[in-house]
Amino acid sequence: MVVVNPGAVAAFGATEAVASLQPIVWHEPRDSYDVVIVGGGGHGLATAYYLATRHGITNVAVVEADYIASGNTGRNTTIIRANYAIPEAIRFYDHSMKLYEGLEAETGAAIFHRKKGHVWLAHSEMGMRTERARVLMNQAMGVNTELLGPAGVKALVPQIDLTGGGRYPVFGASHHVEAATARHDRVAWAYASGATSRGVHVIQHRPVTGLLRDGPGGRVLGVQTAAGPIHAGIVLSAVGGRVSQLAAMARVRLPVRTHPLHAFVTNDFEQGLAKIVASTELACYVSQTERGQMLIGAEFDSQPSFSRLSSFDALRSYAYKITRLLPFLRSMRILRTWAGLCDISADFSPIMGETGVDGFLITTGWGTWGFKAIPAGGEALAERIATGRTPALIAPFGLDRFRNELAMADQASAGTR
Amino acid sequence: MPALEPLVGRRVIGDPDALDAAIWSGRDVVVLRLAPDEAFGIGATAVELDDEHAIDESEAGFVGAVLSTADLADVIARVDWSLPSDPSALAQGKVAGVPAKLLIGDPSLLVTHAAYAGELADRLGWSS
Amino acid sequence: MTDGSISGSGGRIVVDGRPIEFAAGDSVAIAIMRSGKVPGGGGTLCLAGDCGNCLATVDGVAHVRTCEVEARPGTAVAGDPGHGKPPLPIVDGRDLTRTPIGRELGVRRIDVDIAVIGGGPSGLAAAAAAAAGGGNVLVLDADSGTEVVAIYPGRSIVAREPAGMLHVRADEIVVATGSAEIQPVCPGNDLAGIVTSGAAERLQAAGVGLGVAVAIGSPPSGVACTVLDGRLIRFEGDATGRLRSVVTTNTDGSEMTTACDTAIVGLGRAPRDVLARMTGDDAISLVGSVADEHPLPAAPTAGEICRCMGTTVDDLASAWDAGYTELELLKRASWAGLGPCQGGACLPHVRAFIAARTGTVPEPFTARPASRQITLAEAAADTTIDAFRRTPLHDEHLALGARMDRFGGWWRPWHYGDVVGEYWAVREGVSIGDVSTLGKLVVSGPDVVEALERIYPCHVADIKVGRSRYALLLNERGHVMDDGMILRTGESRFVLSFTSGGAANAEMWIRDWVDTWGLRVHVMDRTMSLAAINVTGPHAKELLARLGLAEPPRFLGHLEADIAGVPCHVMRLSFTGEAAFELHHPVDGSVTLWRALLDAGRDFGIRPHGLQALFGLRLEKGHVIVGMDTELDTTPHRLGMDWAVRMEKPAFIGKAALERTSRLPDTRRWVGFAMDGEAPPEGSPILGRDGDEIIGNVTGSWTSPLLGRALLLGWLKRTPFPDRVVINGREAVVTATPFYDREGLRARA
Amino acid sequence: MHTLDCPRCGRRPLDEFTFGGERRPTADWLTDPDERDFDDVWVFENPAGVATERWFHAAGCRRWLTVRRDTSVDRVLEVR
Repeated sequence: MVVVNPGAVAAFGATEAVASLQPIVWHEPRDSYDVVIVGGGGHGLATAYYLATRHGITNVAVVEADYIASGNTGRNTTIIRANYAIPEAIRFYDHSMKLYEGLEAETGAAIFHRKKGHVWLAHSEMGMRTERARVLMNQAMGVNTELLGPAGVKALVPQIDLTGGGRYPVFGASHHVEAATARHDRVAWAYASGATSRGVHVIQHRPVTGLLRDGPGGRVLGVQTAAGPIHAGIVLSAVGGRVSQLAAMARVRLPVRTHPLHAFVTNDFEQGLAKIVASTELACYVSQTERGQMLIGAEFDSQPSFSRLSSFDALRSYAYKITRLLPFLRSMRILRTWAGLCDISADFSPIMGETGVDGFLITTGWGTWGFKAIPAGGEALAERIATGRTPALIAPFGLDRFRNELAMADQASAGTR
Repeated sequence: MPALEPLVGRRVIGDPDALDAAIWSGRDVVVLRLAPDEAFGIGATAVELDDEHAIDESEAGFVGAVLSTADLADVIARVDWSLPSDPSALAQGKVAGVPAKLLIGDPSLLVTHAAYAGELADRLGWSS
Repeated sequence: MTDGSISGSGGRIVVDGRPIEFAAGDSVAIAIMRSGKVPGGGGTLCLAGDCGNCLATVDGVAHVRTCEVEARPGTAVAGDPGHGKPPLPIVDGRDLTRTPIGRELGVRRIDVDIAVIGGGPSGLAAAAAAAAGGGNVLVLDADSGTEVVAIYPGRSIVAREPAGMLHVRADEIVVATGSAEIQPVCPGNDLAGIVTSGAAERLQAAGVGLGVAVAIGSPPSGVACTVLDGRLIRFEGDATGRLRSVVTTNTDGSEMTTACDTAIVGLGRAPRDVLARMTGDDAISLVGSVADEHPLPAAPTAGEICRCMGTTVDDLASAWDAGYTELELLKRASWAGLGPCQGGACLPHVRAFIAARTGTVPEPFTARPASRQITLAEAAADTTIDAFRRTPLHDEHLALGARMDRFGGWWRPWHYGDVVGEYWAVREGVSIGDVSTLGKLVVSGPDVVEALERIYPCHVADIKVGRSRYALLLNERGHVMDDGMILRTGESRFVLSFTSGGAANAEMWIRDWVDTWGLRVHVMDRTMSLAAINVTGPHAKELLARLGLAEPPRFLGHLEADIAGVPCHVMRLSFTGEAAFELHHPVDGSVTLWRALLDAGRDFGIRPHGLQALFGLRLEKGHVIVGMDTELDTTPHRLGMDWAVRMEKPAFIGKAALERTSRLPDTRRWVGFAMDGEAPPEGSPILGRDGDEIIGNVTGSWTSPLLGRALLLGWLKRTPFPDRVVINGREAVVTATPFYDREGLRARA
Repeated sequence: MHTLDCPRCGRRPLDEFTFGGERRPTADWLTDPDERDFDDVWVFENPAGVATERWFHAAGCRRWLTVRRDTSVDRVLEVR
């Protein structure tokens, strides 16, 4: 008997993956902490990590309704980039991108961070106008993004069909050289490991059912859970998906709507798509994971919803769009599809900091841009909690900007719509 | 192969009751009721209805193709919805992804805006 | 293992470049085994679609379960590397001829009362019962070639058929997908030569010999084999990865080694319930063995637990010890269940592993589509998006050498090869532009004035019949959504125009408010019924006179007139800064009118202008283009267009917000700039005078052929607003707009 | 949610419709008119439950539908 093509065992397999795990330490919960962070996703865990490592604040609990990274942190398409269009966003995401670059060295955790470059295609003159503006603004902010013509795109992405399936011709692209990907749950685990090893408590399967307040309109004093209250000096909502409901418990109303966003992966293939490829007009994007899968996402559902069931309408539309650009994907099989919940703010930018209620801070509006912001968002909120002062990096992203008519409108950089 | 040819007639927006009772003039007028308050009379040269505020315009913005039984089957294969149970009713929705209208009858008629004619013909494989 | 003899050859398939014969009815996997080889990279074969151990690249599609593909003459199989990875299918996107399933697949669509998934005895019984109850029943059976891929919300079933895709919508779904055989987890379970009892029966039925076979657990029926009584300890193989012997326990607990060619394992079953768990819908029921309780296997102690990903029991234990102590975390940390079979083979063992440590059996992990894999081409079958519109002048533009581009959902001429020439034709001669894409609504009714007064921030009631007014369209936040003209055509009848990109939204907006207010207003969308040609330039009036317009409307007037025999609604306005007449006319007269204008204007040097020239022309006039110049929170004030808002009106959409925000500091302003030299690109950052801080961005930029300077429009977002800035390394001076013909004499001429 | 039952055209795939947003009730504890206005225009109720929404049948009759939908499971309850 002969085994047909046994192939080579992948250089990096499950055994190596397990060997690179860092331990997460689970503590017995207490009933009071200096800081309670609601939401054990990337932002909540990163904030806890930076409180512990940058500010020595470890009497902190992260309270998660399900398991850590079970929300959008474990469901996104793992792209890290700073090629936004407005200076405030470029500065913030560029800082986050740099923190990501150093995260493996800082934490010792393998997050499979790989620099790839992000090629953002344009299929019309107006599309090129958008990419040209992006390049100019990025360069002015010191971010390495260059403008490409069709030949330049072809050189970076040889598989591309420059006719766009005859419908979406490639006029050119912006190429954001430093863009990267990282394994999403690994990022959450790196922060969980770093935080819990320093004494931070991570409490899973503990949905928050209410907020403790010092009388109506008074300071927030902690959270109520099904398993009893947890008192806190300060409460940070780092919730994804149910943020409007949590904020409402403090009578904070948000310019946020929650929409499902779908994604899917193919089976594993040898590495061959070096770049992250995206299209603004088609609102879709693809990258190849470390395992070799093609990871594909597109625009979020137009209607708000809290359902995380996959949608065939989304799948067929994404599959149609991405195969106009990369026809080789047509014969690749889809391994798995899933959906996450994106909290989309009214101006397509995040909301971080004060809520107007004492003792209650928020980080939300992460829409489809939350993964790339985890390090910078966590670091900045930790600084706000520790010092009582809002760092300049996130000051433009306060909830009060809507009241002050200072929107941070940058929908064209969301990568989706 | 069927072809999408210009359709001319009158398009009217008016009170639904008035539209129900409207009197259309013209030869072989086919009235497509696009909405309770909207109708397109293909071939109509005039329309009378009891609504002084009705908007009554000459309409040349649609094209239509007469479909044989086989053509109709091809068109229906590109429709993602069920045909109305009343066979004479106008069906409106996307055909091959293009907003269109389908009047099942003898013969059947596929209608779309002239602006979509090229795209629809391409998608149905009707372009030469 | 087999004598290779075939009675009734079905033809040959090609495996790794070598032909092998198959028998009629063989799956590719069985054909490969008939030839004495093993599909995939070792491990227990189930030949029932449940494991990931028989994968190969079949006809260019990688990761196909060969047991699910019927062998046909010429089927090309490239061995899928067990745990290795196939190369990307095609490297060069130019080679579109080599997309193996590149044809556009068709979709068959069926609506039924009841869909039964699975054509086994319990599925057929359920179907018969449903049919007896009068229901319209459809049985979807993988063995008959209809593989259900997924069930989506709305009881929408996606399946693959031999001829394409099948989309089924059902009121009720019965899942009768049966159960899968448990795979052994022990050392050596990655060897080639292990099959399940069911697989052994299938091979026997196909006439594929198994050589010396031993059975562990429930033996297969009708298959010659030695049945071992003891508990399975491990499999042993040779250096090629082939099974040589099985080690089991003796009754006294000692090890017994039995040499064999094939090991047959019958370790129990697990429900094949992935489809049933996908949507959590009440109207999905389970019948047959998929609904049965099946005991979990014993907790695994050694060996590969997930063959797809190569996760061993030791890996699982290490991840558990590192704190990844629940099913979902353990799966992600250890990779068990992340491969092509999506946990089909490993999930019972992982649950047993956890149950042994916690005393509680965890729920299975989330079932997500797709249970049977489909390609992107199959997913995208008959999917169409983005119907782009063409104006009636599309072919005219092409004939004139226009470069067409998509803009606002329409194909439009970007230019005709000479932007500056097109510009000069407008400024000094006469030019025509296709503005058919503009939004056009007719509104009428007893409440129409009231409705428009509420919708628009300008006065409407005082517009006289035959006159028009420029208007902004604001949302409730007081931000600019669109702009256009309000033309009064009767006491209770108006024509409204909107931008090309904003037309659909404006129609929805106005219909929504009219509905909400319950006002008596009729709305007719004429956007695609009427074409429009903009005739503009100093000779525009004379050109139109030649074609029959004896008395043109005065500025902001409009009238009905036949021009070149085409009935036109002639509107006098100006976006270019020169005299301009918009001729709105039925689309069937458009080509006639266009050609007549070009013919009659030949001695004026008439030529059409595209969008690029138009953008330059408007820039010299400082006219805003909503969407290109505006942002999400652009108020009329920030645009310098307070004149377009009448705050003294009792109410209009956005008034409350404008009152509130008018008390805020003035921090963003859209202004004009002028500078020497070539125009910098649109989108350029605007820096403060010392050049080190970004204080805004350019939204419009144009080297004015007339003024010989760069003219720009853009945002200043730092106060105090400077009067000199740096753009593209050069100084630019904030300059009042319009840059050209400040008094507007030319437009009114 | 995969289809909507247009009362005029019948059941149609969702991609024929344009989502027009949910009605936005202003928080009942707000009394300051400016606050009420701000709340009215910027805040989204974003309910995880029943929402009353407007949908426009763009590819069909081009009229509005009023839809009650349970957003927690994305299921339509009623269309008018």
